[in-house]
Amino acid sequence: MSQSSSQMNFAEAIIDALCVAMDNDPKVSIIGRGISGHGAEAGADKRLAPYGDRVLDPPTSEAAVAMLSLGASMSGLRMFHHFGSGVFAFEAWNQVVNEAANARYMSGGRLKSPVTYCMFHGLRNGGGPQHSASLHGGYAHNPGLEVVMPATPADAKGLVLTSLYSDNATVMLVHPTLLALRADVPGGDYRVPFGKAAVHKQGKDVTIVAISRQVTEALKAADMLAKDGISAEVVDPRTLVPLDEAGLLASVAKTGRVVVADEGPNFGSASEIAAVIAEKGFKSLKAPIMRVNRPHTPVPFSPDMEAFMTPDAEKIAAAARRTLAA
Amino acid sequence: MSQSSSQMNFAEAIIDALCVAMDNDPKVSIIGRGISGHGAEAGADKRLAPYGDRVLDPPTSEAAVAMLSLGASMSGLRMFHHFGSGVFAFEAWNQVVNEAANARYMSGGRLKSPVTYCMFHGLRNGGGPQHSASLHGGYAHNPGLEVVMPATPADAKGLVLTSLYSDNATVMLVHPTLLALRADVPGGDYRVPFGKAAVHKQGKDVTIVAISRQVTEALKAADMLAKDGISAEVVDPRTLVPLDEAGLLASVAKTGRVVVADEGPNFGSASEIAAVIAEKGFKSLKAPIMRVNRPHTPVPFSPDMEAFMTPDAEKIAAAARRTLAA
Amino acid sequence: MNKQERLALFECMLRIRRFEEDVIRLAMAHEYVGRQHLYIGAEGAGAGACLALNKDDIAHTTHRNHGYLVARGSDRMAMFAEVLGREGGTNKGRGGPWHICDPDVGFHSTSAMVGGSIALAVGTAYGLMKQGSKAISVAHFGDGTLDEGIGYEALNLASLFKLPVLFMCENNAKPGQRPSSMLAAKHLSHVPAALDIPTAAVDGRDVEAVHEAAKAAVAHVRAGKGPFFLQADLERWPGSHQVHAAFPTGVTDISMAWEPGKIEGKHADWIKTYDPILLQAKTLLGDKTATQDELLAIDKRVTEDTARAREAAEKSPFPKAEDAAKQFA
Amino acid sequence: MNKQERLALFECMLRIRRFEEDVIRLAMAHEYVGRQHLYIGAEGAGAGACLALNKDDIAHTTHRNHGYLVARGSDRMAMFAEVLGREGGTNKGRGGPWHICDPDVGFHSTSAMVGGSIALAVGTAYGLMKQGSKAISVAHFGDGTLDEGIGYEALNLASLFKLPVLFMCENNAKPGQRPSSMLAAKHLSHVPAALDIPTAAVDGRDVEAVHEAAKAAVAHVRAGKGPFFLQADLERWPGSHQVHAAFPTGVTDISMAWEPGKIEGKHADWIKTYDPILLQAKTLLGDKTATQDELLAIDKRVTEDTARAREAAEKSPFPKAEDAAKQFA
Ligand SMILES: Cc1ncc(C[n+]2csc(CCOP(=O)(O)OP(=O)(O)O)c2C)c(N)n1
Ligand SMILES: Cc1ncc(C[n+]2csc(CCOP(=O)(O)OP(=O)(O)O)c2C)c(N)n1
Ligand SMILES: [Mg+2]
Ligand SMILES: [Mg+2]
Repeated sequence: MSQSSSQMNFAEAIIDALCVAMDNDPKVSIIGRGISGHGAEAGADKRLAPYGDRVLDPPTSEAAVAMLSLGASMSGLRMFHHFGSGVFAFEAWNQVVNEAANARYMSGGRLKSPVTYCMFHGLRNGGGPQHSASLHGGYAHNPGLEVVMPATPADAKGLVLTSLYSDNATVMLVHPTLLALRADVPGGDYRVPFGKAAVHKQGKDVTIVAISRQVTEALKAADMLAKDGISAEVVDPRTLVPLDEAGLLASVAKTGRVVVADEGPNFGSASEIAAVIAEKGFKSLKAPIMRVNRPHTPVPFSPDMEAFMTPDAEKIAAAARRTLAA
Repeated sequence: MSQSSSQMNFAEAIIDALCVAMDNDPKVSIIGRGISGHGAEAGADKRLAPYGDRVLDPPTSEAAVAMLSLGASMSGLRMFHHFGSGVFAFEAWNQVVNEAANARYMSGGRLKSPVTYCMFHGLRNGGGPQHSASLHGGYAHNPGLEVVMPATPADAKGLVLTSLYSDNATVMLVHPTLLALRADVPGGDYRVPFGKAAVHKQGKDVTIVAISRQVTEALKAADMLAKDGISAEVVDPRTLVPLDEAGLLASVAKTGRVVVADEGPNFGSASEIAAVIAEKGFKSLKAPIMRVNRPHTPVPFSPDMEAFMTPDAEKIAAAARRTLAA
Repeated sequence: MNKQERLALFECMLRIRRFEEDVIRLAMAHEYVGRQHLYIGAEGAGAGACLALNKDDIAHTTHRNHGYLVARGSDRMAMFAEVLGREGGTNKGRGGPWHICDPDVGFHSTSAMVGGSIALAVGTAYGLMKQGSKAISVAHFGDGTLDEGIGYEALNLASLFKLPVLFMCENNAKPGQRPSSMLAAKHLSHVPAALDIPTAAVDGRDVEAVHEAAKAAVAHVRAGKGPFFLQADLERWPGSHQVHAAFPTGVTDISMAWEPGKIEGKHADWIKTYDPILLQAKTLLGDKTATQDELLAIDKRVTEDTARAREAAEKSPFPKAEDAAKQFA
Repeated sequence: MNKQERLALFECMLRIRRFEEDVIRLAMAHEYVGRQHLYIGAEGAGAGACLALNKDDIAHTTHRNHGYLVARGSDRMAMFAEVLGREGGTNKGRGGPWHICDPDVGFHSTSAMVGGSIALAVGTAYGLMKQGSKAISVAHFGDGTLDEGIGYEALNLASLFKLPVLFMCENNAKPGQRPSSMLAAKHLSHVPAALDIPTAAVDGRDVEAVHEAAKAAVAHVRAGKGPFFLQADLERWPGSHQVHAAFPTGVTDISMAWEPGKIEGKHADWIKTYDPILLQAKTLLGDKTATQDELLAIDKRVTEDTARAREAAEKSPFPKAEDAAKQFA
């Protein structure tokens, strides 16, 4: 049973969404463990215990297990599949981007593939070179998948539920450092529409487009900038595919200046957002489009080096000042 | 033995490079088959026969075989690894983007990983939803890999040799429709430097940045435009990582207008190139940056539909006209 | 098996053969895109297995999929249309010949990735089990699937969770020619056996033997005893990987079953020894289950039906090119 | 085995134990980033196997790698420095504790992906063979690797091409607690056996038994007879996945070998029954190979050396943050 609107953390919001779905629909089934991560929030998983074998803990066979979820979704279940660290989903890359992504389209629309692949992504303090990858750009690059990235507990709940009821394969990426974030979350079967950006803060001087954890950093940056009388607007696309181009362009039309904040490397989401604006919002641009994302090397383990790689409020604010100076 | 400069097709140029390397260096070893594809050019592979077991035909186990090449490269061999269709390399995604990409950096530079992963990419006539993927954007998105995309027989030879002698893992993507392309190719140990764009045609009105097969289409487009008195410059980065930003920006500084032609979907190479120019070349821009790439859906089998998805000279020329009208 | 069952197997194999022959004709007549993966020569395995299934059992296949769909009664006009990329195709022309999908006759996604169909079938089995269905899941795949780690993982999942799935493996690996699998196992079945899955092997040329073995395997799976691995050994048809449309073994003439003198050409030995249709024709005549005229009559009907379907498909329209960019919501 | 060899095994296990205990101390003293995967409790397997290798043999390990590197003499100061992300670390602080790399003592890349080390080791074996080396390749991995398809693929490659690789599997799967593998096979070794790879199993608690088994396995591989799969069965140490630094079984006191009364606490049973160090200490004393004083002297020396290395590492500098963006050309 789901609570009515109440404070909960990001991890609890995801679990709440799953409980709502499983209570409302016997076809909803879960694959995976550690959905709430391994930190203090891990306890949220306990709410799933009563659902017994509707939650399956699979072997370490990412590729076949991803296909198990896809096949099961074609046969009528609505699957929520959690990979744990996103890097483990690299082992099922073909299964997600070449099988799940194509399944519905390839069948001429005759098959449905209501599977949601969820995972943790990004720089997480000490992940080192093999456990710090950003995967969202890579998934968004492969057509056929819907790609969603909640930045708040409410969006986490609403995007889980919308994903579960989409008949296309969806990939949801969760930043582990967000799991403890607390905020108000609507009760019941709350859905967040795909392709609708959220404006977290209105502003007029510069648009900061931010994704996932960078939304929190962008809001901090906006506060810093406010102190210097700079009014920043913070926009979160929430879903990369479909991408709310109109929403982003509307903000740019207002400010004429853009900073894109994303943890991912080049050739990814920040690139796409900048490219869309450079093509469709060019007329309103007053200054270069700045990207704040990770340098293009593997992620070192050494803590200061990792911090150097990680976008944050200071870096975003500095970029905003550069566009205003330009 | 390699011939002195002579006409050969793209497939022959790749094989010529491999023969040169194997003749000069006993540590060069090959994994794979069908390096020249399955069309009329396939015969080029015959030149490899005399090298016997220095060319290994592996089982259909992409993941482990990719690691075999990586491990062998760490132990002193220089490996050229051909996956066949790039989509098969999706099965080895973790092994290339999370193992090979990190190997050298992660070791603090103590290990070398001179492995070149080669594959066919892109829309190839009838590949259908599962055999038409563009992979270059995805590889370029994962830091640690060098990503190279020859558009001419000479570059194919030169980039194979430079890749083989790089101590980092390199991914080379070959468009199967280029294999029959004939041109002059330098003899011997010819190397093409990474990070150096090639200007295939000088022009002053608009810069067309094109990759792989789109270089051929861009040159056709330039001819069409010339008929209307429009002078287009055609620039080919040749390597996506490292990317010759200076080279691209120099051309934009001259023309002020840009069309980026790439077969890949959004969130990829065309996005990155547009983003770099929108940030670092903004001052010289006179018009929106146009991208010509595939619509963001899976690739249908039906021939006219596939043609609709595929960038070509007409689409590039039309985009150039739009930027000039803007 | 009674006469009716045995003739049904014969007719089913012929349907497949005549369908694939018409695919070759299409490839000759139209500028055909894509590579052909034809089912000719494997009809004994496909017909024998498919006729052991119920209508609601769900199968996943590889890119060499035509045979199974024909066997279970998919509309051949829609299949031909798909091969040609037409709007009237099973997949509206989006999938093409490697991905024919027809849920109405129990076929979900067909994957062109080696290792794809087996893992999807395991997922379908999981879905059927969770929904309390009596239907079972079937994976049709070749020996190459056991080269892929995902094939091994899928077998393990099925065994671990006792899933209702029949693993129908067509083994045409052959030392000498480059085999479609390179497995160090002395026998393919050692892999499923190591994962505690019961196995059986049968001569894939003998459609009646395959059918009996498949019925037993299906009974095991349907009884809730978990997965079963059935291996049909085959000799690869000389044209099984052809890039250009051709009839390396000619258009099948079933009278060769009683006039072996007609068999000639460089592949005569394959036709004599391995064509499952001629082999069953011989047995049916041998034990007087059918006369030459009965067999010829079946062939005439099948050939004409198939040709009609092909011609209708050739006349059918292509999808609108710009619809390519439309997702199915 | 002579006294010297047996004491070498004892000292090697202690080196590993004291190293890991100091890693826990580092994690307590510094705001340590990342999760610990400690080798405590598996020393019998690691020491027994590593001391059977030649200096030029090349191994690949998992993220639980400290034990093997210490066993083969990697500089402990550099290892501690890597654990702390310092410039003086084995990997210049770039890799961290899961990826310690030291080619000087025969360790190439260590992968933190389950299934990574086994496949890399197969590649190294291929490279050694092609270069005509007499050295062999070793894959250290856990039972979890056999859940991954790549583990199966790697075994197949090694068997297919008769590669010189020793598969050293540490099996701590245990029904009840969630095991690190979920394999339907009745016995892990059925998987390599199905792929025609010879196998053996040994009690991982017994360092001397592991060492003898490893010597035989290494001899097989070095003789060019192809791969060998050696399985050491272990009982997981209670802290083997700990997120927060702790000593669930206390700091090891080897005098517990002769004063069992000292053993207490909630994990007393593990210490009594499964600590390979205390177990070997008992045998060494039991057959009069060594005296308590000799063992205490070894422990004192090892503990002091280890502490010195740790302290030096703690004083060593961090790399320059901005160097993060520099590739190694
Ligand atoms: C993941 C993957 N790797 C490689 C291929 C290329 N390929 C197409 S068919 C084939 C052989 C398949 O052998 P098998 O499954 O036994 O089928 P057969 O052709 O023998 O009927 C291969 C390797 C593929 N389709 N998918
Ligand atoms: C590809 C991949 N999937 C999942 C994980 C997460 N993971 C880390 S350790 C571990 C268990 C490994 O078991 P085993 O190899 O037996 O080592 P043990 O911890 O038992 O020593 C898993 C699943 C991983 N590291 N890599
Ligand atoms: Mg086969
Ligand atoms: Mg284990």
